[in-house]
Amino acid sequence: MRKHLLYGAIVFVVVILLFTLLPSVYSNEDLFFQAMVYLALAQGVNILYGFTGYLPFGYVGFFGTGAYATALSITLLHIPPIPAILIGGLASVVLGILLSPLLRLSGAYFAIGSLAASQMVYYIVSNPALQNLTNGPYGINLESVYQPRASYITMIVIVALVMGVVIYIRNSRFGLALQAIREDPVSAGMAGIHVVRQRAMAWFLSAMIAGVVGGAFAWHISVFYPTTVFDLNISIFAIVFTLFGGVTTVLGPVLGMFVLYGFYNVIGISEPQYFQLIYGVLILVLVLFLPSGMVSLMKRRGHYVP
Amino acid sequence: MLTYTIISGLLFGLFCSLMGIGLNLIFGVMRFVNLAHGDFLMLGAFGAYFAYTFWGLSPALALVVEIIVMIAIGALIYYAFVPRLLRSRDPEMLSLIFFFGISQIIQAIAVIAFSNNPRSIVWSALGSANYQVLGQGFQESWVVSALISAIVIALVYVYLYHTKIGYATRAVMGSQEEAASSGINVHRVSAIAMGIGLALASAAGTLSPFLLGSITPNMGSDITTTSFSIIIIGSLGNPLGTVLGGLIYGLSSMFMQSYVPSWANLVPYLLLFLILLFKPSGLLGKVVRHA
Amino acid sequence: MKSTPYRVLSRIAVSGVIASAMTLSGVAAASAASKAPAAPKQIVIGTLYASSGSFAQSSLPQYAGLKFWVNQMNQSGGAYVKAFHKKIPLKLVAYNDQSSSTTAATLYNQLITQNKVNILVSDFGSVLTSVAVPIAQEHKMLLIDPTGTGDSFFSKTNPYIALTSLPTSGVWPTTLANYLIDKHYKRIAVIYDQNDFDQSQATTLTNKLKTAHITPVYNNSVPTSTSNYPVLVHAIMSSNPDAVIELGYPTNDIPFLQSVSASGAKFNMLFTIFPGQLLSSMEQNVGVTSLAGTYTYPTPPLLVYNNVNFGLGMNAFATAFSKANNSAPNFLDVAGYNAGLVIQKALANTNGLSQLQLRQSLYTFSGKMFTLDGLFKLSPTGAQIGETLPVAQLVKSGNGLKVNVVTP
Amino acid sequence: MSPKSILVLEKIVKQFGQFRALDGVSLELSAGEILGLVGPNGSGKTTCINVIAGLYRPDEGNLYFQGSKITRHSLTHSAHMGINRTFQVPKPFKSLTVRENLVIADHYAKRPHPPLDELLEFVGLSSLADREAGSLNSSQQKLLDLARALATGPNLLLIDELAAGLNPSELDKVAEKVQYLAKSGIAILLVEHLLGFINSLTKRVIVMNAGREIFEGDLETAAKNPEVNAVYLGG
Repeated sequence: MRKHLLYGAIVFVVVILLFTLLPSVYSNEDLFFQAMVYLALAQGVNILYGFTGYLPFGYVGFFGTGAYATALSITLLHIPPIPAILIGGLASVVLGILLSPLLRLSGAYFAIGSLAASQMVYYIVSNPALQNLTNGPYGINLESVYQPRASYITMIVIVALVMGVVIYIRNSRFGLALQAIREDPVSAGMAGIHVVRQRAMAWFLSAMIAGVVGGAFAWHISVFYPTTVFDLNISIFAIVFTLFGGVTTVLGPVLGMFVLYGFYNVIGISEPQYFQLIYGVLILVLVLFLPSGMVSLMKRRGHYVP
Repeated sequence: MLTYTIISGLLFGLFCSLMGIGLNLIFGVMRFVNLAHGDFLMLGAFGAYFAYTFWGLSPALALVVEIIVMIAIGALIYYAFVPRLLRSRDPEMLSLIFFFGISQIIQAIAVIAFSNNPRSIVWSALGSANYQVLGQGFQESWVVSALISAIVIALVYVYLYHTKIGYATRAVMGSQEEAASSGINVHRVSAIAMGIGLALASAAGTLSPFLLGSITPNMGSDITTTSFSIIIIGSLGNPLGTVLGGLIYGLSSMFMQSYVPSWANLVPYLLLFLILLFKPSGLLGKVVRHA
Repeated sequence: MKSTPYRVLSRIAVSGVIASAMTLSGVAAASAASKAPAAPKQIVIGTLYASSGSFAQSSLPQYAGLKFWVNQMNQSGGAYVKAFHKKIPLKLVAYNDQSSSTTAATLYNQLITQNKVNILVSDFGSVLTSVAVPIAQEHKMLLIDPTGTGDSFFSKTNPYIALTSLPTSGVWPTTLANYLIDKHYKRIAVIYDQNDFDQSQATTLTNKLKTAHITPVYNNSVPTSTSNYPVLVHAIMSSNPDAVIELGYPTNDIPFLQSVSASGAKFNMLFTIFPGQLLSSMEQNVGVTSLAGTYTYPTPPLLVYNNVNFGLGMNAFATAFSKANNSAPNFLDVAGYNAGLVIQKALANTNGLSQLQLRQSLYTFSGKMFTLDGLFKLSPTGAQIGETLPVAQLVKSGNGLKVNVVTP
Repeated sequence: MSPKSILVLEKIVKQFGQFRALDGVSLELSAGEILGLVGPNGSGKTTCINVIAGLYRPDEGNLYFQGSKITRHSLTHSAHMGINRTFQVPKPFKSLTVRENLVIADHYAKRPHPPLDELLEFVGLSSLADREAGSLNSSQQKLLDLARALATGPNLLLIDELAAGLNPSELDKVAEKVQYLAKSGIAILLVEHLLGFINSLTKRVIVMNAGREIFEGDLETAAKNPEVNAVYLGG
């Protein structure tokens, strides 16, 4: 057990060091910021899908809610950015509580149900009827608090916390319990696990991560429209990165993000339609030949994957 | 205004039923959610567009050709990939991701081949007369589209209830194991169902320029979600329940447009969400879930 | 679990993969990098375009217009820069943001931090421009903004932006509103889409009408994704309007006009935005007969200014552009080219290549330069106020349509 | 209700739509006692276990465990009180290791029980402790189910078809284990098709048919009962 924790810690340290040091080697901080956003979101998806089996197509709903709650706390309540980001996380948890009946659905029903929920939040936030509150379709402008350095550091802290949480879950009884619930809720109940409670905790945790990440994103990008933060591609990227790397591990989403997002930046920028094509083909290959992601290559050889 | 809204809702609803029915057939037979449904519909739409623009073919004719081609393509996709998917540990989830991959590929190829510019077919391609129904004027394209939708749906009914392979299809929908044990070739039935499912999507596609406005390579994703709401409202796995789902969807969105247009887009998602929460089996469905 | 050397090695290999994947992504994105020395051999212009997604249809022509201008400059040996008293060749660096504003943010940053561009030009429209505004301000880069007309981009505290082509969207309906009032239209229907561009126009329009004591008989917003208009058109008809104003994107204008035409409804005045910008595409999709008689904001090339004092005139541009690109220019080609002309003039007047010098230079000819796109005039906040949008009626001429400016 | 009864069922009714799976079942069970539940398919044996374990809520009647009413308790709550079970089709956590399966139950049930290593030894899975549970064969998975149930420290154990698919020598071993558990004070309710197996364990059997008890006593007497015979011959 202790050794497993050590492997997790190595991944943690490498990731955090990379994001701390890379901007001084290569000054496009934004590239690394986006990478961190996707990494944290991928880990959020990992907690939910990897450990409980719920595939959240509408994960971006929490991201957008966090972004908006953070932005509105700053513009309307004049709260400084960092506490505002925490409010963003809380707002997503509140949304998670409102949407918790979704957890009664399984498989594809949940996936599509969460998608519908996120679209609903988007249409409500961007509706002109709420213009006085959300600024409706006009979007958000946070130029007055724009500090890319500070928001970058905040994002590193968030990634560190998220990685820490995932390492904890991966190595704790809580994580085992979640996997047990995913495998067989009845047996899990018989084993004394409060199925509904534990599942809800994973759901809220995952919602909070997306909310906080959304908040930091809002601060960093500072001018955005509802379409920017409720873009379904954000969910899809996070999900594909997670699946590609391999769920239920700390390393999987990290690998998935670095490889695919790296790949995206290599060919995606100049020839995106070819990228989308290759992306699609990669997904088919993954599903047909490597359904448990890249880490299964290591697992098959009998290695422990943190 | 009320009469107009109701009749438009019914006409639009018939089209919506056609839009969802293929997705539901595939779900019913294979328990797969075809996330590329909207993209096959988009291909159908572009097929009709090119047929009309280059050869002057009526969309109604394009529809017939596309149905035949798509049945073949669907069966091909089935035999190439699905047996392998079914052997995996979690076929339901993997199929979801698989069809997402297919959707990405289709969209990418469509952008490369067709470019991004929105296209549309002039409405007079389906007739330019103005029909009088209950003292209200409706453009012919809507009436004709609704009529074609109704005919195609009727054919689906005939297929399911009055042909031998249709009986087998319904048996597989009931239970794959029992169907297999009573000597039905489940793979063959499923492959045909896949073909018909995609064919129905492309059939709806040929009519979509008249009901959904201009067509683009990226139109598919929204359509998949909308179709999914339609079939859930009706009843998942019961293709004819889709007719009810389509009509309810069509009517409610037309009512929203008439009376509270600014919130019209919430309709499909709100309906989907409510039905999922309170009656996951759909309005016509029997309770299927226990735990 | 025993720790064998093999295990340790595999652990190291893992971190190696991570590190190399990360550097890979970085290096690749930097491939087009170049440094800008004090006496530059070339001037680097950076921009973004969208080859796919919802803005591709407008972004690609804008990019083509800018590219056309760059090629023209380089064919004549480069752009003249006053500070160095000589012509310097131009280099255009462009990335594809696929209509995603998050991708765009990273790429704007890439242009500034890695390509070290001298001049930053934003992508088409408000959504893709929005994320560039704070990034440009942070890096103290002047953002040349061809068509991002969001009101909120322009403020007294931010000197690093200049809108080259269109007025901010809130200003657009000024002439339209005056025209409606002059013509004594009392029953006016307004339907607009829920986005910054359309809603700010609707707000300005209804406010102006209010000062003339006109309340629209129908005034509703619809989601931007609306593609199905028969019932909406019917609802508008039942409010019995004389004038119908639809404010949307091309994907809204097309089905709206189709529905109006199919419903057989006749209004004294029917106004939409995009026939004036993308006429040939609208003709293809809606049909000449259905468009004839409707009103729009005409823009170049439909609108030809005869008092051009800088750059090519409309006819010369249309000929040269068609020759180079095998297609006739539309408004966004003109807007891209016009952004180039503004840059050209700014370089010709500047005392140095610093961003604030460039900005100062813009104001030396603001209000004096007349291009094929109209008068270039900046407000103190960098918003465009020279170009105004007249109102025109589309009238049939032969097999096609031409514009007949009704006001001013 | 006798004071030493650990489990009491009072006229339990469970209905699925029109179908009465349990139609007024009453029974009592004491600590250390083994009670066999037999009957043809669909007679309500498994439903009975599901109701006691808290998987189904009864529509009528009451359940008492150690003197307190547990009619509306959830699965988890019952597990925490000391009721546990195995399944006819084993349901271990397949992607977890054998040991992790027990660690979970140990951690979440929070009840006293023998050390996990002893439990593994007891069911004979010690050598497979670090294997994924999904890789075990079906009878090993059944034993794992049993070990997991024991790791929750139950006072009442509901065993659903443990013997199916075992060879005679394995049967003897399992019977020994069940007897050992009963001797340690655990009340055991045994659903079983193999009458010989039951007969070797207990003299107290309840025969069910169509959701009702039709006989209570030992198996030899049962064999002479005409109603029991009718059920078995007829079904």
